[in-house]
Amino acid sequence: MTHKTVRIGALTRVEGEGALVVHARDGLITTLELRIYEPPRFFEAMLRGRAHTEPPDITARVCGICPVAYQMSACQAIEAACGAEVTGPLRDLRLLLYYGEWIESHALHVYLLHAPDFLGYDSGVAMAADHRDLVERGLELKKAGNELVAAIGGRPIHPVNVRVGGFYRVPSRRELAPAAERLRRARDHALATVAWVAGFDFPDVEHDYRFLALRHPGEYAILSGSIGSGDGRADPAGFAVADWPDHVTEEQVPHSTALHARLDGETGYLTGPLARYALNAARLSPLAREAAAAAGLGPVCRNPYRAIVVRAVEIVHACDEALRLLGGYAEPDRPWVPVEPRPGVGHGASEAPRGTLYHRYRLDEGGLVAEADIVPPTAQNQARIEADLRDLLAPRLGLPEDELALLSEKAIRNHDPCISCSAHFLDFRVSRG
Amino acid sequence: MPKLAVWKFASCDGCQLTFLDCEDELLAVAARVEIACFLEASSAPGPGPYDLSLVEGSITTPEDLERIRHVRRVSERLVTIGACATAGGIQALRDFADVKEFAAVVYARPDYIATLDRSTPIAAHVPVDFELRGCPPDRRQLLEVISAFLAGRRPEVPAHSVCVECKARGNACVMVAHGTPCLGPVTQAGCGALCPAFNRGCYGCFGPMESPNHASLNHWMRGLGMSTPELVRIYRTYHATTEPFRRAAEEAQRSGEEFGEEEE
Amino acid sequence: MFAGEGDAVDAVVIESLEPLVAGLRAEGYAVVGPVVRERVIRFEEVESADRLARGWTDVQEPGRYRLAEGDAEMVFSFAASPDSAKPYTQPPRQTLLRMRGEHIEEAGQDAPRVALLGLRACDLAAIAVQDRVFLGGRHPDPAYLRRRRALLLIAVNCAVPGGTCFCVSMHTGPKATTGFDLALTELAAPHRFVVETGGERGERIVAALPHRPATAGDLDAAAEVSRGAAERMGRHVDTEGIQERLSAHDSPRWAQVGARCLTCANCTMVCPTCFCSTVEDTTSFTDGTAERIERWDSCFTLGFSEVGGAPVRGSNAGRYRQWLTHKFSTWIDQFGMSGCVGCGRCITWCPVGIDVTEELANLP
Amino acid sequence: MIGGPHPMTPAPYRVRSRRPDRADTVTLTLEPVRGACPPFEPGQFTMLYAPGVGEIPVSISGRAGSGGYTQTIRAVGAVSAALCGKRPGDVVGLRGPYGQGWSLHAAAGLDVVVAAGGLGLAPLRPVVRALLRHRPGYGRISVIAGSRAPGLLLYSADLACWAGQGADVRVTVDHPDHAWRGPVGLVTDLIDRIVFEPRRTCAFVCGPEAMMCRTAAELVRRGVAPGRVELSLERNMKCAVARCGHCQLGPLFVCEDGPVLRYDRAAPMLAVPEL
Ligand SMILES: Cc1cc2nc3c(=O)[nH]c(=O)nc-3n(C[C@H](O)[C@H](O)[C@H](O)COP(=O)(O)OP(=O)(O)OC[C@H]3O[C@@H](n4cnc5c(N)ncnc54)[C@H](O)[C@@H]3O)c2cc1C
Ligand code: SF4
Ligand code: SF4
Ligand code: SF4
Repeated sequence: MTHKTVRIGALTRVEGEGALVVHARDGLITTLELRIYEPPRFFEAMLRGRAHTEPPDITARVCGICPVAYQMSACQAIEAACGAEVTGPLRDLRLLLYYGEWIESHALHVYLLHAPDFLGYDSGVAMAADHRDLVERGLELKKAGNELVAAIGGRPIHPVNVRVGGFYRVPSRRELAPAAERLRRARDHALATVAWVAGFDFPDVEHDYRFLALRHPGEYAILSGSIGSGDGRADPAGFAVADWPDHVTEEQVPHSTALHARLDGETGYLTGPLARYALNAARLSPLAREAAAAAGLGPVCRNPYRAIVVRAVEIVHACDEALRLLGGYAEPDRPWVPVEPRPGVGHGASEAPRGTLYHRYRLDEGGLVAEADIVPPTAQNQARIEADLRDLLAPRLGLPEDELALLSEKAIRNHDPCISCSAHFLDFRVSRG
Repeated sequence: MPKLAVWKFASCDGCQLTFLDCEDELLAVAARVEIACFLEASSAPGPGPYDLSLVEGSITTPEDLERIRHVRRVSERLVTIGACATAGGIQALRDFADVKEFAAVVYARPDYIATLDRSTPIAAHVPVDFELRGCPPDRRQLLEVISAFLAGRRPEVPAHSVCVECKARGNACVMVAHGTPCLGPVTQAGCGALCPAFNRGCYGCFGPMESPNHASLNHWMRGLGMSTPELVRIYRTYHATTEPFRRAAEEAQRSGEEFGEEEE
Repeated sequence: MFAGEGDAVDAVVIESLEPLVAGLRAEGYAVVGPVVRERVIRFEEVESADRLARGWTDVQEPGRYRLAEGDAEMVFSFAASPDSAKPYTQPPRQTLLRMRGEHIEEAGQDAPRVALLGLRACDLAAIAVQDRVFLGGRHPDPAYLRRRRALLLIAVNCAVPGGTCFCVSMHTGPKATTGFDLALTELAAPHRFVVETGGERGERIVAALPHRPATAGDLDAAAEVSRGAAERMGRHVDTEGIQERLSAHDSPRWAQVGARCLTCANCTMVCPTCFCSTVEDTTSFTDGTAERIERWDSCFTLGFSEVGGAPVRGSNAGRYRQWLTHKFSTWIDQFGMSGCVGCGRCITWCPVGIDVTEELANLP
Repeated sequence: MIGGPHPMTPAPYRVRSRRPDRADTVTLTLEPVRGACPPFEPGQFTMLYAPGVGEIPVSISGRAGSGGYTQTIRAVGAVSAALCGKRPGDVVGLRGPYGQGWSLHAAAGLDVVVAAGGLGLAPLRPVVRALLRHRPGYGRISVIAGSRAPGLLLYSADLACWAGQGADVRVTVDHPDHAWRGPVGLVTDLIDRIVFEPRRTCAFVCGPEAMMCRTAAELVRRGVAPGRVELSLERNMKCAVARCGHCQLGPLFVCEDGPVLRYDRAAPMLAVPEL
């Protein structure tokens, strides 16, 4: 009888704090726990009693990597609760802001966190010693995203210009011009990135994922839409964002401060780039579609290691679409639409770079938040990541432990987990039970 | 080469990301300092001791309490970055509530969660050489602090109000011109007066300035139509437990009673 | 020699500002004039006179500014904007020098050709105060001089003084009498501008514009504009014995105003004469070059007076007293002129409406 | 015609020698990299620039034989520490000399009391040397100096030498060690021990502000005319050319109107809190 324990003390090159513990006995995995020990920050509890205008700023602080995602999901949930909707040029401006965050976050992940795994480096900085031009290209790409966010939102992390109903001030064409200039170069970089990462040596793995992503009739959905799910073979099923609580439930596991999610009772679905691509690839911009085809991505990609290629394709899409919107940009005639608070419930979902982010708020008579519920992508993916790891490790338990640890870490990084955001997931009904 | 380490406690990662966001300088910095420990960016943490540690996040768990002491031991200089590390951050709002109740709201089995009653800044536990404010900190200021520590000078991080930067940037005051309540006069500069530049009142994300006069500002903001609960909320965000903002919220409550205003 | 130091020539009348703006731009000047931005009249570069804030006026009170609709025809029917000439004479931030090894190199400080269109008499007086500070002492500043020479000053005589103005008390307005290249008085029915020139540079500009000589009627109407403005002045300061009154260092009034003062430094930042600055030192990450930067500072910051780790003026009252006494009293000792030109900006733009005229009136 | 360099632009000076005076204090000899260094009056100061770290006012404590300045710097903060760390051959920036020095001419024929607290001896050193160089031109010359501890005393060799040249030199410390045989206590206490004719006395005082005020008040109580007592004030200085505003004391710019000020002028201002 042999025992084996693989322990990765602190996961590196992921956002936030996590660890992995695997116990095996007689060649079989008995436990596998992706431990999220990011200290709990209790966002849903803190939001109670705050004004309806506050969640966008407060929830941005859940995650410094994708604050715009939090702001967008929060705004839309509150607007829905108040019966308001942001459309037209203001919605376009939101999209622009969001594309900026996508470019920034994806470039960070691709170049500084993920690519070093394929090229055999400990970090992007170490990689720069041998491939300075590549890392500089990545940084330039990242900067293009950041500058777009800063031009619209004021700063890349926790932008200040987002409000329920729209923006505090809309930027002029002139203010956006430098960002547009930089994006043109970035789009070329993004295309080069797709070609570059497509050439990596990928392990030959496929999982039979059940995908979940936002879908939108006219867009490769980022900002809004309805929820779609499926395996990438049959037509996706769907439900409205407002029906989320009927489909997605969460449960707490003792080993983690993040909660595990189930879709229609089933555990282990996947959200994020592979899911978006599988459900929405046809709506990518033509340039991004071409790049995907050239990179050898079929209509669906089930190899988690290839997520880096999908991310690169999404950068092309984001640059391309951002440039299209910038080209047609005219200052909206008012920076925001009024959103009068009223008692009620509102749901909002958008696609953070690492997957679907859902918010729900109930406002009370005084327009204050009575309940808040946030389901971040990494919490949804946690069970699926654990399943990936089981598949990966089960046949390889004979390998030395440090090798297993390395393999696991790489497999985890495929999903770009943002662990700081996993720490405050709540299904309000469950918590009361 | 001096060794730099970056540590994370309870936080959103935004402060460390600010470092990675220095796209133009990152490689130059990496040429001047050995980035010896930075879990978010590297999977090969080098051994201590470190010449300069940047610490993000607040202390909220018993383990972190131990870990920060370790970090202090292995660091020649320790600089805290961001509102969580310097003031407890947004999660310090638990200080005004019952943390068990908080946990019960978020988790079905709060007994699985080990957490402290309060979210405290790093300086509450170990000596800190410099505190860089901001939620998140400003990129230029972060570089300034790193370069000041390398050059052995005082970081040029003025503690005066946001208004100074607001005017130097060429904004017109939003409070005067639009009647928009603004915490700029009691908030420390550093962001470049971002919010007023976007037609919005400052919401205090850089924490209290060197000599905040909240009583006078509260009085004026009431005149602009803010209610007591609104005043309390505006101070109770990212620096809620700093002494000046704590007092500012209390002052609002007290003066609200004097005004005979009903609580919401 | 600066503008306004020569003999004035006869006034002329122009009907439109467009040729003026176009002419100046053709001569390589960036024309900076009043426009409406974010519901405030600001000074910005304009490409055409159409962009100017025609039809707008403002309402100014302590701590309050509101844009309002004015006479649709008039271009300059408002009082002082939050912007003065200061950013052009003394930039908020400028690099002084770079040093590498034993090489010290002065940073090339820009002196862009800028025509400031729409300055008021108080603004001109403020420029004269800054000239005295930066050029009149033992260590004149050549960079200031270059910037100053590159500025073309086009004044407008105030027709509608603001609720916080008191230039009459400070003997600086409302009519611009010196220090300008051109001074305009805007007249209605028919809409036109009486133009005075303040020197050879101004004359050359006027000569190139479509104009006609001013009639006695024009001149009377112009004089009436300034007379009316003087009468409607929003505020007043009694300058008689002001230095003596301000020597009351122990007046209880200081503590009272100290309790209201935010020490936010807004007043010093908007004041057109406040010149205090500080320096910042850095070294570049890439090649170690040292750099010094000079930037606006304020007597309201604690670091301003810090010696040995503690500020000399730690209390709000102490800092407010320094500001007020400097402006209205010790400035006279230092520079032979008042530091205040009565523009009222510090009153309007104080976020809690502290009013220097009221504070002065309440001193013993 | 205004031209030439910007008043804030320093000239490069090379450290020719460096002498540690105490644990935290060194005396640097600085020579211009190019050209000659301008003359100075005792009591004047320069702005010393440690590249990339900052610039601070430092008194000139003497002229080096070869045509440079000696300046004594105590490391209390970043800039002073950086300057103290400079080695021979290093280059710093220097502007000046600036400010009003001691009124040596007014002391002609009078008894002179030179009173120093701590580092205050630095700007007084050139004045003592000037007095002693023209010894017959003055009456009694007394140098009284206070220090926190015997080990912190500045310029011990100079003090001994001055005593040999006919000055009455007295030293007191706050915290004596075993070997200390001299007086213990405040500089003001030493006034009892020296001989001067108050009505025909001129005094130069430099040290912490409280020490200067006490010493000057005591001298005046003894009958020295307030107009014949001079102090050297310390204020925050960023420019030293009356344009940054930091050093104001009432109507004065301490950088240009001082740092040396007559007590009758300074006393009423120093008496106002936070002026
Ligand atoms: C006319 C004149 C002549 C002078 N002559 C001399 C001279 O001959 N020799 C000499 O050594 N000095 C002299 N000085 C004083 C010298 O200029 C100062 O010591 C110097 O400016 C200190 O600068 P720094 O950057 O080294 O220290 P700073 O960083 O400015 O600090 C100065 C002091 O403040 C303390 N401090 C700084 N920051 C803080 C803080 N946040 N909290 C608490 N305390 C703090 C430091 O510990 C130190 O005591 C003179 C000053 C003047 C005005
Ligand atoms: S807008 Fe706010 S920060 Fe700016 S000057 Fe006004 S009060 Fe100060
Ligand atoms: S203006 Fe205030 S709230 Fe806005 S970014 Fe700056 S410090 Fe933060
Ligand atoms: S003190 Fe006030 S009124 Fe006087 S010039 Fe300055 S801003 Fe204008």
